Amino acid sequence: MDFILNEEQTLLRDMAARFAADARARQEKTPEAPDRRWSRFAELGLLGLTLSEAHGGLGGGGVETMIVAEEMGRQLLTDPFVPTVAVAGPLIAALGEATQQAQLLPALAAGDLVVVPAFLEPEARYDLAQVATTARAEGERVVISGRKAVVLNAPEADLLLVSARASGAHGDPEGLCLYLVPTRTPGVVLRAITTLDGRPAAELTLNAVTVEATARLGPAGAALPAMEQAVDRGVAALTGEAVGAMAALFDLTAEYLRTRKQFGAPIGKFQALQHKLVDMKVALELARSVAAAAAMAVDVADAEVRRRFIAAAKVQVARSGRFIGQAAIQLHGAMGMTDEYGAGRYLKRLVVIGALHGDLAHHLERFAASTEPAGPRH
Amino acid sequence: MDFILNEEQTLLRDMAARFAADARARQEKTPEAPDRRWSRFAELGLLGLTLSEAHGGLGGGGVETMIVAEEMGRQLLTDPFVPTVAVAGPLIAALGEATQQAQLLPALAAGDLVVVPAFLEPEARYDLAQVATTARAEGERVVISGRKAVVLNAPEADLLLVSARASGAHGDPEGLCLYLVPTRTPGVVLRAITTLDGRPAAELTLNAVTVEATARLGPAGAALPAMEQAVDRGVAALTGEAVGAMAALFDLTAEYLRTRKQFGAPIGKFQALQHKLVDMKVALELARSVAAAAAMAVDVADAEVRRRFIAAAKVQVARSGRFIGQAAIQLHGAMGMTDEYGAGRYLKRLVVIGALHGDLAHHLERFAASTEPAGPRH
Amino acid sequence: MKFAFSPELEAFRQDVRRFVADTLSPATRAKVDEGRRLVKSDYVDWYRILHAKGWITPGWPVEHGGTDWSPLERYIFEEETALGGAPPVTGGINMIGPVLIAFGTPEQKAAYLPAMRRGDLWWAQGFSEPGAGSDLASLATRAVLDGDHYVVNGTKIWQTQAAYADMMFALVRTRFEGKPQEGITLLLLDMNSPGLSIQPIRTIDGGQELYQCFFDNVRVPVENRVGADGKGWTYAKYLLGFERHGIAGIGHAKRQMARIKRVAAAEHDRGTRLIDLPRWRDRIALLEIELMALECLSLRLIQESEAKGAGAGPGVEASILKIRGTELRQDMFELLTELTGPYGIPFDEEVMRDGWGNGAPVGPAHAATIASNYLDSRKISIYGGANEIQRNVLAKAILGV
Amino acid sequence: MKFAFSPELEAFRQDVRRFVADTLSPATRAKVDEGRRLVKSDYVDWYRILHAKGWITPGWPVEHGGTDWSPLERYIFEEETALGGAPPVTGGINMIGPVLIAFGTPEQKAAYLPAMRRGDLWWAQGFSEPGAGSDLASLATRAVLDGDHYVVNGTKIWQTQAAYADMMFALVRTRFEGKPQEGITLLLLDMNSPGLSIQPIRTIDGGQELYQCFFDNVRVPVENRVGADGKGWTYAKYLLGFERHGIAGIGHAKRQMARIKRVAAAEHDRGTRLIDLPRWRDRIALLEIELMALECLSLRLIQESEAKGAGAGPGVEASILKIRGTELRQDMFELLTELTGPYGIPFDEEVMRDGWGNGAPVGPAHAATIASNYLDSRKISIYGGANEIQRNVLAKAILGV
Repeated sequence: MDFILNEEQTLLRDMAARFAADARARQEKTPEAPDRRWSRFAELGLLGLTLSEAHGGLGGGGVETMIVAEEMGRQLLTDPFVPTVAVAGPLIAALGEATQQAQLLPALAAGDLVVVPAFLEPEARYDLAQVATTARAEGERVVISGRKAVVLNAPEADLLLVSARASGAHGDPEGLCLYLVPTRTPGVVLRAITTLDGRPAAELTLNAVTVEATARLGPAGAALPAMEQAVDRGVAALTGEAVGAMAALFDLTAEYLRTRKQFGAPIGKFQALQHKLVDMKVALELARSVAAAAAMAVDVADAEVRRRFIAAAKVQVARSGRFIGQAAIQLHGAMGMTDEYGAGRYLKRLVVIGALHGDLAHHLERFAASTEPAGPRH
Repeated sequence: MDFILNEEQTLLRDMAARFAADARARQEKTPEAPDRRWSRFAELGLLGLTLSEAHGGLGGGGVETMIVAEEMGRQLLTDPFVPTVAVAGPLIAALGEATQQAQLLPALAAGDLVVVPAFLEPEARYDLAQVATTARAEGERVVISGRKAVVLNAPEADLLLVSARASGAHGDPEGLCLYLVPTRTPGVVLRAITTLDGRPAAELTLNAVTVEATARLGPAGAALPAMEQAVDRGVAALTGEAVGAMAALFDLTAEYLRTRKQFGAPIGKFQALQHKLVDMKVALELARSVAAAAAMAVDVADAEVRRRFIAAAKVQVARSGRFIGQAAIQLHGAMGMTDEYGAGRYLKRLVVIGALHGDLAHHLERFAASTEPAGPRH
Repeated sequence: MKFAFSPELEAFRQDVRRFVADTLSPATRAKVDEGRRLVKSDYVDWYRILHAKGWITPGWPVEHGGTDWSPLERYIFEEETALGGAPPVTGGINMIGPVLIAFGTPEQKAAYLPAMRRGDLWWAQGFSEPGAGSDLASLATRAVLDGDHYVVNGTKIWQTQAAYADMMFALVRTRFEGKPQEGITLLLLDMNSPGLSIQPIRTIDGGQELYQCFFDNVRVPVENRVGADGKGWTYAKYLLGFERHGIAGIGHAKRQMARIKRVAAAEHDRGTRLIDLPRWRDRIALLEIELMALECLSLRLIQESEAKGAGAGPGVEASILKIRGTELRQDMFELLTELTGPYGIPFDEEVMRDGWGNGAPVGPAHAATIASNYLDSRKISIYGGANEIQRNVLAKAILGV
Repeated sequence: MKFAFSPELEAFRQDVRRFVADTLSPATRAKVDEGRRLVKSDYVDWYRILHAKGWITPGWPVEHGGTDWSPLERYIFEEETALGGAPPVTGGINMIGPVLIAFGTPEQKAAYLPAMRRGDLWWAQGFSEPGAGSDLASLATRAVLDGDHYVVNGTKIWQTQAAYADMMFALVRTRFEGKPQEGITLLLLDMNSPGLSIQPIRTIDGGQELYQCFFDNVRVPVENRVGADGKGWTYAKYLLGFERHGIAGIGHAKRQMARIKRVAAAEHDRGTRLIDLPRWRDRIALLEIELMALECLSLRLIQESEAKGAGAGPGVEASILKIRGTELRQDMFELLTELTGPYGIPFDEEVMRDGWGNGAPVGPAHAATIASNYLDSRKISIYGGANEIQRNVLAKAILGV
């Protein structure tokens, strides 16, 4: 396993860091329209990051996605990068027919098309197979009815990637299909909500939404493995995003300890606070390392290896994130409780990431159910 | 719930404290024979603590037992106080026929008879119903065959309280009997062992041990509830013992922090060590409080209430004990690792108590399975 | 030692419990149950109910309206009111009240104490400053005597609900030489004084209960000084030594425990209630055991201090209760966020307010307020003497270094 | 970044793995597997096997018998040898060896280095003293020049396996003015010197691997001084900066992880293997994840330091690996004691020794050594720079205070 960024990756990181810092700075002065910023993502090639060159992309993978996500986390950006670039793009590239790919992917890379997955349902917690949404064939068309819970960035999306059950019982791993549903299709109802960390999201209701049968992405009834891999990509990107947030919060806290004075000395002189800061550092470096491994693992063919690293990274990030977030507030004292100071914004981002695409318990169970791979070491 | 010792209890504590400190001091000079010390327990009335006055006892209960056990833990004594006084005595008093009581209890109170329970079996972990030992009637006699695991203080015992299955399948709560088996009965094989914290114990094999049918204690086939209550008494006493050990270890550690110098100052000046010591104090006081509540609860009729407090105390003591024991070694540095210094002896006592009569996992499960009592508050 | 409370105490507990159940506004109780924010009327309405019953100032001397309860009765009263969903008694009753009784002039007592008991006088606390948090000795707000008035300049921060307040008690510096603890004076300021302005501080949970207060040549009559000039530090220590009976927050914690069980019974994972899954059941049981241990410790310390004749409740051991009580409740709120899973992600500020403006929340109703409550809970280990300070205090008491 | 190791590294790993499997004494491996104590021959036999292969001193310069491996290769070598059950390379090779190479005289190099490589020379370490643990600057053992000898008086403590040692490297005080760090000299002492005596220190696990050493007018030839008089502090710091590649103990931790799974599969609760019960399975999975994260961190830090051209391995970040590596392994041993349940209670010192004297243990064989191993594991967060000291070092590096 090689943890050193190559030259292209280093350039990408520097570029993403500049871009994200600039986006944050602009946002704090005069907020720019989200779609304007999205265009700038596209101009820099960040939206085609994971797509092939044939589709206007850069041919990157999990590592490149993580690099950009980390900078977004560091600056707490809320754009639909993870759903569109980490999840939807590669999924369309993996499952789509040539015409679908040609139609959608260049537009996605150009920033003209925002696509977000809508997989989880109100009663499903984190189980992708718990799909009560139905897809019923009606001649050349398909009628989709059901509900989807907390769809991230849905209000900004042009196209939803909706999982629906064509056959099988509730919870059955077989019988699932994916459909490309434009948000403006009649019967699509979005109830806009905001997440705790300030992202636009929506509850989605599909009231007998009718699409062409050709709107199906991938094979009929066998979408689950691809959905799982797509979510793995999302999780890997989110762990990178969390690492960026943790790193920024750690730096903020260390700086506070250096400069804030009490009892006549910088509070960083107090050993109990020093040791807490060191424990934050340990938690950060562990999370950073296993998140990087997950980003590398996400492109590995062996699903078992992938699942192990992804689950491990999500568990570690959930634990490190809580610990760092909470310790940072505590070390800041009352100042940490103020909205203006900003430490709390990182904690919120970390809490939300902890609950997205599977929480600690969910991934711990996945990890425990996976088996240690034999074969060559990593 | 009244946590204040009454006058008799205060006198008992002071007497037990003097006695235990004296016993420890003698042991460290010229070790006295265990049975000589046991006689002194009897002379002070400590062996009849839980028995009625009619049987030469003092009529005490869980609180009195805890008071003495705490002082024994503080001095790390290894005498069979908990098995005999906390468990066996009350069990005989509860289940025994008048003749059994008259025959056994005054002797127990006088120190002439050491009785220890032998309930758990090699494959049973902590489940009292997992009894593979069989009791087969043969005319007026009963033939007992089986094995018992890690019987505390068995090498010092005159009489074993053996659980055996008269009927029912393995694990069945019904079908269990208790038998009084003198250790010198043919077929009783003790393999002497020493526990990590220096107590004599034994693995017990019963090779077709034949006793009179009158050796049965209590009703046929329905011994389990009484065994459970007896073990609850043992657990309550053990948590008291653990509190004594924790308190002594805490004092030892605080004194070390006051006196040991590094970098030109007592190490107690270092804030990180101070805060660790404070966390030990918090853990100690929590354990002490819930252990006292368990000692009071053990005499309550409602089995559900009893179970809740006993289980809670054992869980808290297991956690506080590990934390205090390990933190004490760490705060002592290399000195804590030496056998001579003695901090490790407390850790060993705490580890052993954690594993006796049900570990954290066992009691956590019992607690979770219990229901919060309605009725009056405590 | 014995297991049961005395019949008298048990009857007292039932009295309090019934009283809260019968008299507390159901709307207020619902807000507390649902984790929504209280407003001034929730507090004041409850204070008036307590006043009518004669239970508003249990800690005051009987001649000033106290109840003459034993420490254990006061503990039970605090637990039962919190457990019943009543708002805490705040606004100075347990802080400036005892100080005025001990050190105030007859005029001050007459002017303030009855009004406080009626719920007509709300106090803001003026201790912390931006440059003086845990380190109160370094405070810099200054008051200079000008005839029969002090002229106050400076700022105070982290004042809870200052917008509700009629008056403020504040520590100000009146002498500028000598030890920093000396030269501090306790003043009572009218919140409507010219030159006094307040500014809300929005907190990470979305709340706006904290304020910063600015003094620009605020004139305070000399008769509004408590006790002697330069002795404010002594009064502040006296004030902070009160009301340690309920410091562990057992009543609140029990209420959160019940909430945890409700949420764990309502949330499902693949058809099974979380409360029936060993992973979650174990965690809930562990917290419940920690709560039992802490409750036993609270009771024990109160009884021990009572046995020693220390009426004010536990001494330095109160720091143990503060540390464990806050950290346990924080663990509870953390578990609540984990139990809610994906519906902890959305957050609509409206659900926190009095009367939901936005219809039903997107997820289950129990999930809507949890994230905000969790974030808010991070403050409890910071306010009222940060836990690091509590650990310093305890270490000093144990080690004598 | 990429997921797979290079084919060359993977081949190297397989080479090392096969070598350990083929050459390590099965009796030694069995002891390591079962948690029993090693004796000198277990170490020395293995060192001779490594020497024959040319792998005994990977960290030394090639001209002195080094392997010229990259930091990553050295990491893999350490991991695979530990994972394969080999005894660690100790006895000074990684401590005094590099110091002699850098600062020793040609005579010292010729006298010691080849013998060390052959396994013929075992070193004791003489740093700590009863009054100077983490605080080495305050050490008091003194050496006074008398003609061409130093005369040494004092004591050293916490010396591992001093009874096996032929020589000792010791820090002694030769000057008594100035800063305490100055005036310290590094001497090489023959363990057979008149006036040098050792005394075993029994540890809480029942082991007797530690010693205290006493110097009563021990005469040490001046030519046994390393480098300059009064510069010992510099050499000690140089020495302690070595061998940080394997500081997290990944190989050992993986071996313990496998042991945890064996024990959890062998122990049952009411007929179910513990490893199949969610409560235990979750805890095992959490530790496994922590181990994965630490392994990734180890690899990352080594590669980062390699990319920066720092051949000696990670710098101050090594403290992170020390802290986490020790605390994780301690958690593993703690879990092992919990898994064994009631059979963690008996303890027979005999089972720890070479060749069990007492027949089969009373419980399952896997349980017999766990309590002792657990107690022994408490040392790893103390020795080699206590974790509190590691945290101080890291805090200083982060904060610059």
